[in-house]
Amino acid sequence: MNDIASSLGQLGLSEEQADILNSAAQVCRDRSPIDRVRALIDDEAGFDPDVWAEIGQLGWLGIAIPEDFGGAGLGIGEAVPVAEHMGRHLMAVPFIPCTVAAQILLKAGTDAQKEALLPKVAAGDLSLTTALGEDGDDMTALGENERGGFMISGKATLVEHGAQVDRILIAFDTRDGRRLALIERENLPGGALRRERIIDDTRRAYELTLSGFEVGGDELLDVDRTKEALAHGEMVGAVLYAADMVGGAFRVIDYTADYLRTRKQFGKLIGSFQALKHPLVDAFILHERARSHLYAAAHSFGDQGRGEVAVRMAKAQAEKAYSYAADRGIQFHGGFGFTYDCDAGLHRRRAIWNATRYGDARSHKAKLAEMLF
Amino acid sequence: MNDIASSLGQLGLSEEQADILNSAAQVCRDRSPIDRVRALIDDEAGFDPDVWAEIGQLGWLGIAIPEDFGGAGLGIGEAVPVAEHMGRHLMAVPFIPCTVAAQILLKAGTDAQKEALLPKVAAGDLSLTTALGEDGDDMTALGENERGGFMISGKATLVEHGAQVDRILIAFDTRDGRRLALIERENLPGGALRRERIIDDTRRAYELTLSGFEVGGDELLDVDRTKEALAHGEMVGAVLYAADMVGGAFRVIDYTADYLRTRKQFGKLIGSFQALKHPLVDAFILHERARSHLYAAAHSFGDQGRGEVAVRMAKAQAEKAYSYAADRGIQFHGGFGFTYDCDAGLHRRRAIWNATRYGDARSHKAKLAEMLF
Amino acid sequence: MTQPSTDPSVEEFGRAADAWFAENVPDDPGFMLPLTFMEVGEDRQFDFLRDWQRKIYEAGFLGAAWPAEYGGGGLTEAHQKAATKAMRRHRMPILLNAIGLNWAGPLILDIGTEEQKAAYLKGILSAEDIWCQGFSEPDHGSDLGNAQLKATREGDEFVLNGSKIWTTQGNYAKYMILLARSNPDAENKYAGLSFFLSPMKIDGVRTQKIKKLTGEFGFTQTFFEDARISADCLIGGEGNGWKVAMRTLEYERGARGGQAGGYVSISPDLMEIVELAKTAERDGASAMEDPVLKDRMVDYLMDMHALSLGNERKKMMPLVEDYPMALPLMSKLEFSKLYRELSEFALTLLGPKAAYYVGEPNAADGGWWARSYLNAFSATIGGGTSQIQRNIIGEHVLGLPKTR
Amino acid sequence: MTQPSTDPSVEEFGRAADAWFAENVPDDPGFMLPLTFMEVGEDRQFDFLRDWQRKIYEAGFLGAAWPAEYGGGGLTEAHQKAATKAMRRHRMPILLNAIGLNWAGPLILDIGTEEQKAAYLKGILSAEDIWCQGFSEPDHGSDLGNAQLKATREGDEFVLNGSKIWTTQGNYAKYMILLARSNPDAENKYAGLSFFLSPMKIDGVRTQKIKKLTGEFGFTQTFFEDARISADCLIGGEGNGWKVAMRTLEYERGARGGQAGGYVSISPDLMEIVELAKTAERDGASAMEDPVLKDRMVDYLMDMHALSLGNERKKMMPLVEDYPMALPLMSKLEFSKLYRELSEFALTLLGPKAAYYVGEPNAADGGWWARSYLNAFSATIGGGTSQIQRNIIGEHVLGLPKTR
Repeated sequence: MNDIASSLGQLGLSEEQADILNSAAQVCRDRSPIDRVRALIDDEAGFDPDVWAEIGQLGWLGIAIPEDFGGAGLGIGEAVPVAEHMGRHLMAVPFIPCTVAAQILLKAGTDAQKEALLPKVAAGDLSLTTALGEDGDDMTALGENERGGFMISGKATLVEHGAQVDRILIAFDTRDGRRLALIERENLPGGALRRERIIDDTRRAYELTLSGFEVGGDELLDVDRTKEALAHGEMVGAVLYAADMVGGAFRVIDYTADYLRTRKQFGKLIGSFQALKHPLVDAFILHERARSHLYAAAHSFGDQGRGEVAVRMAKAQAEKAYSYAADRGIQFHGGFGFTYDCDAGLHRRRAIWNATRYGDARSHKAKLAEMLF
Repeated sequence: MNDIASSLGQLGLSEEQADILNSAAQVCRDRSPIDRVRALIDDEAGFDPDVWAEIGQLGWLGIAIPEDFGGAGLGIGEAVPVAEHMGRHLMAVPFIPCTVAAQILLKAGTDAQKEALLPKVAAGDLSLTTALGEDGDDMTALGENERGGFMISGKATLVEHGAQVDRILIAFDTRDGRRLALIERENLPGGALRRERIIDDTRRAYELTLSGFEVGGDELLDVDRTKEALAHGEMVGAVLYAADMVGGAFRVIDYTADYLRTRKQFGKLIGSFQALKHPLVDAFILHERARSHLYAAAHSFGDQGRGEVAVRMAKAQAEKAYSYAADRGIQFHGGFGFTYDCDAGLHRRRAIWNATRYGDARSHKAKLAEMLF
Repeated sequence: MTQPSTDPSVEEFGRAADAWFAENVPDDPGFMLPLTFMEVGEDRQFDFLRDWQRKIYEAGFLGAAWPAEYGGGGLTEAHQKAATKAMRRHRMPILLNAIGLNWAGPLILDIGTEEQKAAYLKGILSAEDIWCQGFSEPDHGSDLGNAQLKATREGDEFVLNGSKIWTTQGNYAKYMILLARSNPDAENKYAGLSFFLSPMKIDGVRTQKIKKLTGEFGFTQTFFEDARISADCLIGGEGNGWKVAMRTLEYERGARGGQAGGYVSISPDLMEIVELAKTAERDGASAMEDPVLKDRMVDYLMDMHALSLGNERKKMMPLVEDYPMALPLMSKLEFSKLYRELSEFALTLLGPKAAYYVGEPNAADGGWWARSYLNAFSATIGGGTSQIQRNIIGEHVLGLPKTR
Repeated sequence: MTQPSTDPSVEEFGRAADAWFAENVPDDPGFMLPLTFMEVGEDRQFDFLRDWQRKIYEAGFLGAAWPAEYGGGGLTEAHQKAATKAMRRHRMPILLNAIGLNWAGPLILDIGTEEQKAAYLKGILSAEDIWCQGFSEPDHGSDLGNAQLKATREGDEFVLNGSKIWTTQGNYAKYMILLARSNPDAENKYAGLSFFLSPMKIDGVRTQKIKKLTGEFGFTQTFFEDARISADCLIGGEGNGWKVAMRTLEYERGARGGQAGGYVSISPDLMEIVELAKTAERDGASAMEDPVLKDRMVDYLMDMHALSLGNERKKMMPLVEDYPMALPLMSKLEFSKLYRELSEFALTLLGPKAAYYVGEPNAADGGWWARSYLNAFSATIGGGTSQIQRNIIGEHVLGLPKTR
């Protein structure tokens, strides 16, 4: 009994979190107004390089990188407010994949790699993403090469913003198990990256196909820490996507409430109808629950066991809140909700994407059932 | 794929069903007005012997007994409308246990037993109930006796109306497996039956405790047909309790709608508030679904496989509808709903009881998942 | 059209239909076909479905129960039902001209003039004349009785000014069934309405495509600027627009007969979802091996089956005596809700693959499920939102006081 | 009461409380104790809890933060919190005099006269004077502002006529906090209300027990027939009843401090349900082995934990800036809903054993769960139904237009 209670995430808020919460709120609001978001939907890259550069200068990419490597030396918990406010404004820069990749590099990179690359990442001079592979992908080493690395072939799907970053952290199978390597996008042969059609129009993902691609030994990460680093990366991705969803849920509820406050039907403001008011309240309550779980996950992230429980709860609850809020958001906008011009639709699509990344609610809950009962 | 579709219950309605539906509606309405129901709550027996006698004369207890044994020679499907309308009027005569016992007797009784007893049951001159035992009960044969029967000891709980019927169909374990016997209540030693405090105030249940009780060989049912007969009895009980729940759901929705049509708050009829109107509509829709499943189960009852699927669906859906309708019924009556004077409470308690008999929704759905997918 | 010399029996006709569709149902054209008539977004889809409908009509399996003198088959509803059954059995692509076949056609047959019947019915069946529907307006979504589009009488003409929205196939349609306000000063808002069979390809009528939630097209907004139509376009008589519109909705709901037959939308079938659950991989195992997802499948199966049982039960008087209108009034709410929930559930079954959308080679079933989920909102919103449906049931079935 | 000569530190006080409760929490009295102060249905329950509260008070662990001159401990809120923590740790039976400790007491401390403080506060802590609450009336359930009980001024007295309902412990109470209409002709319904500290044991006041859904007692209806009380019973001034009532509700919601401490209700703890799931047999196996039930446990665990996290978060300004009032306004709705759902879920875990009720030897936990489920409605109905709570959140937090 008590072991369950003691395994749950606890809430806390660092000064740094509060400060970052403030600046993230302001920057994301200013840099990602909805007309920009919609303009970027038709942009190949999907984000504004100047905004991305500014984010680098703000140090957001180095929040959880130790000071020795030029970062702020804070935790993932301090990166959560950034992801939350990007979600509130449907912002889609490669913040999450870059942070996940940097964290894996931090755990499993060689000293040389960490010293050479992490300071650049922290400074915003080097952007990263992950190509860790999905079910059905088959990135494999055909054999070792004279550069102390491997020749690899195969496919990795859903590489977030793969065509817009400097380096890609790839995972592939070798005779002796899974390996990680950080390769330079420039070195990829033409056509190695194909843009995929994804549900979320605000983001970009690519299919990476390699055949006989040479990975240098100096690009390989420490084989002994691969497993632990990947597990850590999963948690980082999960909590940051949870944050994006909590932020998105907040916005779509706000956006819908605004419509309910102003739109009239049958001569009455539609927000006065309980059939719309009460479900929106329910959505809001789900958001509040999710936000409590999110900041518990942020605070408990580093704790053994408890951190994992808190992150899984946060991701599951955030999906529930964002999906419901956006779904009702579409419905409550009536005919307009069924048009592409209604932002609720953008949110619903983004909610689906976010849910699929780093485990959806169903798989996190299945894991929780194992862990807790 | 198609095997699933073909395994689902189909709808049909016999003329006899339609006629019984009519007379059951009228008789139950006339004989079980709510003030009678409430008066009987404080009555030890819990039902009116005259009404029970009348039900016998109407032939309702012989509906599914073959004509050779003095019954109407119809199916269980024709008993469904009776149970449904008893549910609509919170009627609690031993109709269900008596029908279940008679059906088991029909399947596993000896010719002598069937010829001697079934005509009396059909005529309403002999009432039965079941003591088949619940998890944790331990009715057991200590050994055989010179009367070709067994000496049995142990406990059987939740014997419906055990103290009001003529005979009790008991199940007990022997060295060679489970056996059934139909014993006379008169022969029970004093104190063998203890009234149990159950959630449903309209019904009665008893704990039967025997120690060294002698069962005659002529009271034993056919050992070879025990299993099949018990399985049949389960289905009969499930579909009749499903009917009771569909009827109860109808009534509590009707009762609550009536309140919503007349009660004012904040100067408005409360039924005009969508917060009450829409959930009541949802309850009504659940009732309609349940009723469709119920009459599909009634029609398909005899069919191999399909019958079982239909009955399990009907029981599960009926529980969902009745529980929700009665729960909302209490809530929507506000303060009055929290008093014992509000009928919604009687329904909610009865819904819980009905759910527990012959498998609740959870266990039927678990079975369905195995059978279908 | 090829018509049998002596009327075939329903069985013969059904067998003939069965044979014909077995033979003629077209193969996958290599692009995604619309699930419903509201999703015809590309010309290639439109052309394909128009040809398909004509082909069925010419074979005699559409409009079989409509009078022969107007281009119908001159047979019975039972004949058409048998043909429609065959269409379903062979899962044919949808019929294109939905508004014509299920709304305008039955209406004209029912209350149209001789001239109107002669002029319109055959073209509806052959899909030569595409029809669209002009009920909703931008600012009065669900509030039909409040339609504001002006139809000002000038001699033998009406001058149309205003705008309609959610015009299905508006950019393709030749005619629109139009609800308009012919008398702004009528004693009540309903009495001021008239109903027209109104041409689309005339001066002063302009359509603008609407991009949907799905990213596709299928509806237009239609603008009327001093568009002049003949008074002969009136149907049901001036000032009776509300009655005619309500009657038209009854055809749509199937509460009245007269439809030409066939189907105009395909909804996700639970059996396809069962298939999906077996094949979809979640955390390295088939989704079907997850007892929690399996339990939800049981729920959906029960709900879907309850819906089809309800369609049987509603015809059995003794089983609907208490509230005869309940099942008919419920079906739209129930169906659209289930359709949305099922498609959304399918995305859960897909797990990580739910990240893909239509047109992506890596997507399961070509992204069909995500599109189906987003499209489902047209059913929970269009033709009276689910919220309004609940009001209707609460007020008209349970007799609860009005919310307004 | 035994008061330390020099104030102990919070830690010392906490340790002392911990030791005392470890020592003094009473054993099971052999009959079922109420879960909440609203369920005191039998004299033996009342007597037991009254003695228990007095004992705690005399030990100095109740009202520790109330001023010493009125019988309090003269210490700080922090001290009381430490003692309350100890009470929870040792799962003591509830405190009896809820309305006194959490509603009337804080109000009197806050805005009462010197005389009122001297007269009432000590008796509240010692449970010598039981208090009840007179807000709701039979015909205006949730509509407080519409209270009709007449308080007619006659010189230095008010004459009370009318009736209150849902009077907790009304048959035991010595005083009632009473909202009454002192001026039927006020410019608006709110301005006509006054708030009284009104004696119960006087001529013209009669109580009648109400039998609850559970079959037990705990509330009364209270009838006033020309009951005369002194004008000194007024609190907050004549005509300010509405303001005082709203303030009182803020104490109840914990939106204002001042409560005496401890707790007055015990709600089902998920951990007990986890235990139940492990022990309960369903179809021959432990309920815990059913993955579907296990998944629902995860849901409930997440929801319960979100609730307690929310109670922490509401104190962290940076995390509630957007809607500062959201979490406080939500908690009643959330808690009562979860309480009901959890108790109902427990019945599912019980399977066939859910057929039993309180007093049945064969019942699991003596029928506790069924009773808890039925009692849960007092929380979803009383003090503003869940429907009203949603209006409040929608209107006051999300700024949606009023429903009325």
